[in-house]
Amino acid sequence: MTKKMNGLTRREFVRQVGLGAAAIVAASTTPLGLSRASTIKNGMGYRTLGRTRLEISEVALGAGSISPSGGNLIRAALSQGINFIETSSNYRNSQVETAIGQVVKSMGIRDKVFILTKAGNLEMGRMLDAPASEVEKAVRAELEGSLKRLQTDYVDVYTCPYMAFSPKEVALPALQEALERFKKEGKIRFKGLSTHSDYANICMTAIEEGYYEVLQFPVNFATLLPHIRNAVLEAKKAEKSVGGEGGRKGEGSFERPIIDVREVLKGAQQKNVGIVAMKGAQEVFLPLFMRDQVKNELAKDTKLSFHQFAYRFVLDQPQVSTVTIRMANMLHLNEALVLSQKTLKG
Amino acid sequence: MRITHIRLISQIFFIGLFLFFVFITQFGYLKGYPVSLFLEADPLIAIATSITTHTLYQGLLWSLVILIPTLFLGRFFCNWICPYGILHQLVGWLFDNRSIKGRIESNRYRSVFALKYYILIGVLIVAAFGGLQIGLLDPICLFFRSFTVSVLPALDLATGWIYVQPFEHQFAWVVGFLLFFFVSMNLVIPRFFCRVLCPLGATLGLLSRFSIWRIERDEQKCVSCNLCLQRCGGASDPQTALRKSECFVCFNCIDDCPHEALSFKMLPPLSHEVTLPDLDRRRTIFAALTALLFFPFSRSSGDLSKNFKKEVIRPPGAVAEPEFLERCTKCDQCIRVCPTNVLQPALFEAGIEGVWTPIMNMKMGYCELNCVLCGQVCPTGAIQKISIAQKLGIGEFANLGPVRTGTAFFDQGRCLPWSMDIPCVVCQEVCPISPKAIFSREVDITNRWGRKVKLTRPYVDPTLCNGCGICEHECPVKDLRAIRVTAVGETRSQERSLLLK
Amino acid sequence: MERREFLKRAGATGLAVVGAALGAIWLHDPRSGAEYFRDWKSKKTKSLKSFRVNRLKGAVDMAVVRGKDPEKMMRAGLAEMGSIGSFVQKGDVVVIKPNVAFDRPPALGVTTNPDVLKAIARLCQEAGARKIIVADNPINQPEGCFFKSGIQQAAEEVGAEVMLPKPSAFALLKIEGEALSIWPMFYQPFEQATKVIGVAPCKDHNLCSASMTMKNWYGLLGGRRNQFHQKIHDVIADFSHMMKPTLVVLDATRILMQNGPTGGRLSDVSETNTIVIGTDMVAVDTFGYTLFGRDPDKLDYLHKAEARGLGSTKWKEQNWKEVLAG
Amino acid sequence: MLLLLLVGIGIGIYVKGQVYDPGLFSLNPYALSRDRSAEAQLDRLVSLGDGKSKSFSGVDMHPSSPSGLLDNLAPAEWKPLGNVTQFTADSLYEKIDGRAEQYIDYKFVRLTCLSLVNAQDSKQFIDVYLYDMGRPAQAFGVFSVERSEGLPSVSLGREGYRVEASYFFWKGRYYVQLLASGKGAELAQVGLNVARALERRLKDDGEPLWGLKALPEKDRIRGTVQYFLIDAMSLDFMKDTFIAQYRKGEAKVTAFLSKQSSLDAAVKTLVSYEAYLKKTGKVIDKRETGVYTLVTGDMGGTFDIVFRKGKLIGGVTMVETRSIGEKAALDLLAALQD
Repeated sequence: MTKKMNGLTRREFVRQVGLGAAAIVAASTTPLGLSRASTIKNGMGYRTLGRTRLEISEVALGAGSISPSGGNLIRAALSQGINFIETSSNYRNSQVETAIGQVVKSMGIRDKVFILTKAGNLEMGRMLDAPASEVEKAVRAELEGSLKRLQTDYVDVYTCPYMAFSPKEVALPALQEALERFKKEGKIRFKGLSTHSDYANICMTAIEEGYYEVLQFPVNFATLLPHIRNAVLEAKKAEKSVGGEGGRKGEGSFERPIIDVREVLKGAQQKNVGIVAMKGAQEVFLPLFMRDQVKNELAKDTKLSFHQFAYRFVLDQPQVSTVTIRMANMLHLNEALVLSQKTLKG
Repeated sequence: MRITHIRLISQIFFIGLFLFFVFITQFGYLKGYPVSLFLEADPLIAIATSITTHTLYQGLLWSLVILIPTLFLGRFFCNWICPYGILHQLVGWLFDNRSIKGRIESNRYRSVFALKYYILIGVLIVAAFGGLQIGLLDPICLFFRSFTVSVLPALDLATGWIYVQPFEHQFAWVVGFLLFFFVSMNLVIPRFFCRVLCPLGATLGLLSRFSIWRIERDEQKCVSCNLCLQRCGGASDPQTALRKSECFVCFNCIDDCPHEALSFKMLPPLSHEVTLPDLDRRRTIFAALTALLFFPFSRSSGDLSKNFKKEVIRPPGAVAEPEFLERCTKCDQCIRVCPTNVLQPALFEAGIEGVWTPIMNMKMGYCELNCVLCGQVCPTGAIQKISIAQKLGIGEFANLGPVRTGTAFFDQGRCLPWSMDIPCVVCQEVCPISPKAIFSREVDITNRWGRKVKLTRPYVDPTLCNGCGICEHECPVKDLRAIRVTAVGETRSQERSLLLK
Repeated sequence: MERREFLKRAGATGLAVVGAALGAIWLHDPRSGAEYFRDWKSKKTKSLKSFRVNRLKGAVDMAVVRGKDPEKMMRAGLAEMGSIGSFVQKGDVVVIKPNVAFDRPPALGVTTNPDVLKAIARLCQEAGARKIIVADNPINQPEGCFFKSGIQQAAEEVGAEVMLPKPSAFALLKIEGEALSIWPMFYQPFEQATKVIGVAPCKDHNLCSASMTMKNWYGLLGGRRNQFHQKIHDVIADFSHMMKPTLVVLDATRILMQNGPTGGRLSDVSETNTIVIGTDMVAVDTFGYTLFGRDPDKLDYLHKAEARGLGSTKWKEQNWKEVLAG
Repeated sequence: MLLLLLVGIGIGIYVKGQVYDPGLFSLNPYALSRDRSAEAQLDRLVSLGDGKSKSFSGVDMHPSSPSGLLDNLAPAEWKPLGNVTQFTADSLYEKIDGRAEQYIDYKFVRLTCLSLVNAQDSKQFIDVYLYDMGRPAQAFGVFSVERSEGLPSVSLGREGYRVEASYFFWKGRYYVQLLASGKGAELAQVGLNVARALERRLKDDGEPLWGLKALPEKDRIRGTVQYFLIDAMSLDFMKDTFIAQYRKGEAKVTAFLSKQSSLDAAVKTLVSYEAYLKKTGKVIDKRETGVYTLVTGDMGGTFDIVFRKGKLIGGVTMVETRSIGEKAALDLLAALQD
């Protein structure tokens, strides 16, 4: 592992990140982060998801790591104020959807829960020049599958494309027609898209075209704070120039662009598009050799854990409606549940 | 500085050089040193081998360095360069108890000194038939052989300076005693060997007949005090008509003459010299006849044909036996350089002609697979200079196959797993060939107590065996080994091959 | 004759007589037959002390290092095991025992990889070793083996002393094993040694299937060792009783997969880029044997040794770790 | 003059001594003929995979170059597309994004990928994902949590199944995915051949996993056993747990079983489970016999029943009907022998 990055030493990096941390804390002026939540019920804040008018918990259950046998976690989450579940048809070979379906059904609260799922097995990129009928067929197959597994006849937010790679996918007419049709059929309530490559462009396109009510993209300290973003970018440059850490960037590999999303947030606010922030504490944005240092550095002078700190910071962005938090066990859940009552200072 | 002092320096230098060569002729020191230089510069070897082989092998061109000056200056070699001569002179000087008178007498010419010429004639005639026997008495060969076979091992025995693991040689005592005998004869006749036996000296003596320089005595100044004889090296009668063929050009006489009657002159009058050695015609013919008979006698004993001995396992790269005998000078440098002590001086294994030639004795050692040093030091090509790749028959030599020195055979009656139900197969373990030339079969047998036991029994694959003999060397049946290498299958001769190619 | 003269002579003779008598008595040896032949066993014998060291609590006992650069690998492995410092301290005299049995180039995987040897020697020096001795008693001619295997050069590069097995370097060793009781051993290196590290290549072996860290000690014995083969597994088990090394290193950077122990073709060798470092030879060898893709249950000497409490074949149950390095 | 000559000779000899061909003293291995063709290498890899090796680490002869396992994998008329790529836990995101966590949870060691493409028709491709999971249990773990019920099983490695033309299986320490570009028997066949070829190269000690033996066969629904290294049932304290679906009459029951390192570890685990039940639901029954302790919790609508027997922690989770749940739990208890 490369100890010294040419151009940027460990110390310099940490210092810059430190600045970033300070800036964040300073930025959170209000005594309690609550003000940004429109309402707050027993400890959980709720916000409006853009023009969908859905009142969703500002903490979303990122269900990616829940297996059928883990249903109790979903149960616990839903019974403790979380009402927004973020999943996808390809998480754990669709088993997550199955699990959610079972729990929601057994709790009999479908109408009180908002589910966001994605066309996770479709690569829109590969369908750009496919005939409209084929596109619709493919998406429908995906959707029907999800509905079946979720044991429901509608999803609140249906995300397609999932992981958009280019604006083209977003503006694909065939896709939009298909989605509109499903809307009419009542199978989906609102359209969403998710991306984490080239997301500034993709989201701006979506916003301008006005197709989408919900956007899901990376919002975190790295994509928001210039200090850290620059430090990270520089470090990454250095990293590449010394041959790079782990793995070759092979065919279809996921680049991790760190893009300034402040413009996107503003734009979304004007067009009143709902924002589901993801990867709020995603350390893969950081250069490998720095992750631990950053973690220690950021939450240093607060009572929060690194994750809490990072998520809280995302929630401090007024334009963000909710932040998806990956929850693999009860500890994660408990950490997340208290976020609404925290400030960055603790 | 006196010319004799320079001569002394030269002698010290050359005996030093010779001893240096003797010592470094071994793995780890050898490097690129021309350890064969003395042998290559030895005109007798050059002449004799070119008679036997009709060629002059590689470094033997160096012989001209001695030969040409001799034509002008006479036998300077004997008292300036020859390490063996130097030894004799040294010993003679150290252990001399003669009075001046006695010394003068001991350095007078004797008719027996002609013997060396008869010997020379003999060996050259044998050479003409293709038998090289000069090595028996050639001083360089004799001296090197004595060191290799007897002196160094003895020295190591006392000090442990020479080898990591002590070397031993069969008949070391014979070689040793011969050296001892020649040396001690100095007490009877000074420089006995040089004056009486040395065929090289004889050669140089004959060559010096044309020399334009020689010691000249001024009869006006000379008072016949004979003091010039007291340290005369060659017993060449400087006090009267000089015997050119005997004179070692040591310049002692000039030193010792109180009347400056002697000097080293160019083209002095012929009347003042005895140009030729005093060879008696009848004796010459007798010597020739003996030589004429020696060759057929030795060959008709069949050692090279029907009756060749399984023990005659020549080192890798050796040429076919008849040519080997044409080339090998018995200098035993190969035996000296061999790292495993496997090379041994033959006595009569290879017939009377093969005395002191190198053969492999696997009880003493084995032929190291990645080693070709013996060929590197051989001055006459009896063992050719081969590369390791060629020895192994790999790379560019793949089609030639490996150089085989013989083939291993099991003596099942003595082999532990074969005849005694005892596990062993050390032979297979040490076999250096890959895939191993010794393979084995697992057999389940019921031993004498009725217990079932697994045994691994070894076999030889003659297509792979190169006769290196490490199996025989490592065989735990120490006296008569249970696996033994014999000469058959050696690559150097068609007649002795084993397998159809 | 004169009296004085008489006394003189009588005195002299008397002295001579007494002298002769005393001398005779002093030299007189009444024993014969049985006593004589019994005697040879009670010859002067040396014995080897244990060179083991106390391990740090929780330190890994066996490190399996994967990688290409022996030095990095040794460092990484020893780091897991509590650093070289926990084995070698300042002023130690370390004997490193490679396997240089044959006169082969390193690429043939028949002898210890010189780079591994170098790495170990370096680490020992860094740990403050006063002197490092590299010693083995090869089957082929010693100088040749040390030279051609590259061990000589490696040792010289790191300033370690190569000790060649001169006859004077041997002494009778009291082993008191099950197969070997007393045997001539290449003892000289161990007269001053305070630590011993065995560095064995991982080799196929025609008779005992595999030659690894236990079999490596064969190279310290002299005499008629070609008799060992008659009870090879007991003898190898005895080795682990005879030698209690500080550390053993199984050099599987290359493995001689066939035609062992002499090899000779590159196709006999498999580049395995593995080094196993351990304190329990039995465990290390058991693991090592799996590298051949063979079944350790079938390797007698391991189980003989385990049965005698000389180590454990259950490496999986020990505190071991696999490390990727270099 | 003569003396100079001597000096000259001396120097000459010394110089000669220093120039020589070291090849005369030791064999240059490169003179040896090399027979290291890719085939030979593969043969070795395969031949060593006789499955006898008792060590998972000994299994892989080329741990430092696992890509060797994907060499020459392309069948006739197919060719590799691009190079073999490798990803470690740190870089796994770059290849599989969010799903990385799941593998890292199972102590993932290394992912080696290769795309094979039909030389004739580049639209047809198969992406080979070789996950080195370090240990067989972990390989089975990721395999099991990605598999969903009712998929056609294929006899690949220890266990394998097919989704259209894609194959998934685990063997030894490896989890393998062969993701085909489309459907179709033809492509499926090619995929199978590749899978078989790769399978042969992976070595396996054949030791059955503890849980697969311990969980009773009776009523168990085929292919539902899952292994969790951590976070079993999303419970942070449930580690190293096997979970399987059982059919009890009409109802489906999820049963779990975990062998704890020590007795008091087991006790602790039960305590934290009980605490969790109290927190998110309520404990409605607790039985202690000499042999086992059994706790029943009502989670509001569903029931969790957990027991400890010696070092074993087991039970059922999320059962609608209490009686069925308890019966299932007791069946499991009965079936255990420790």
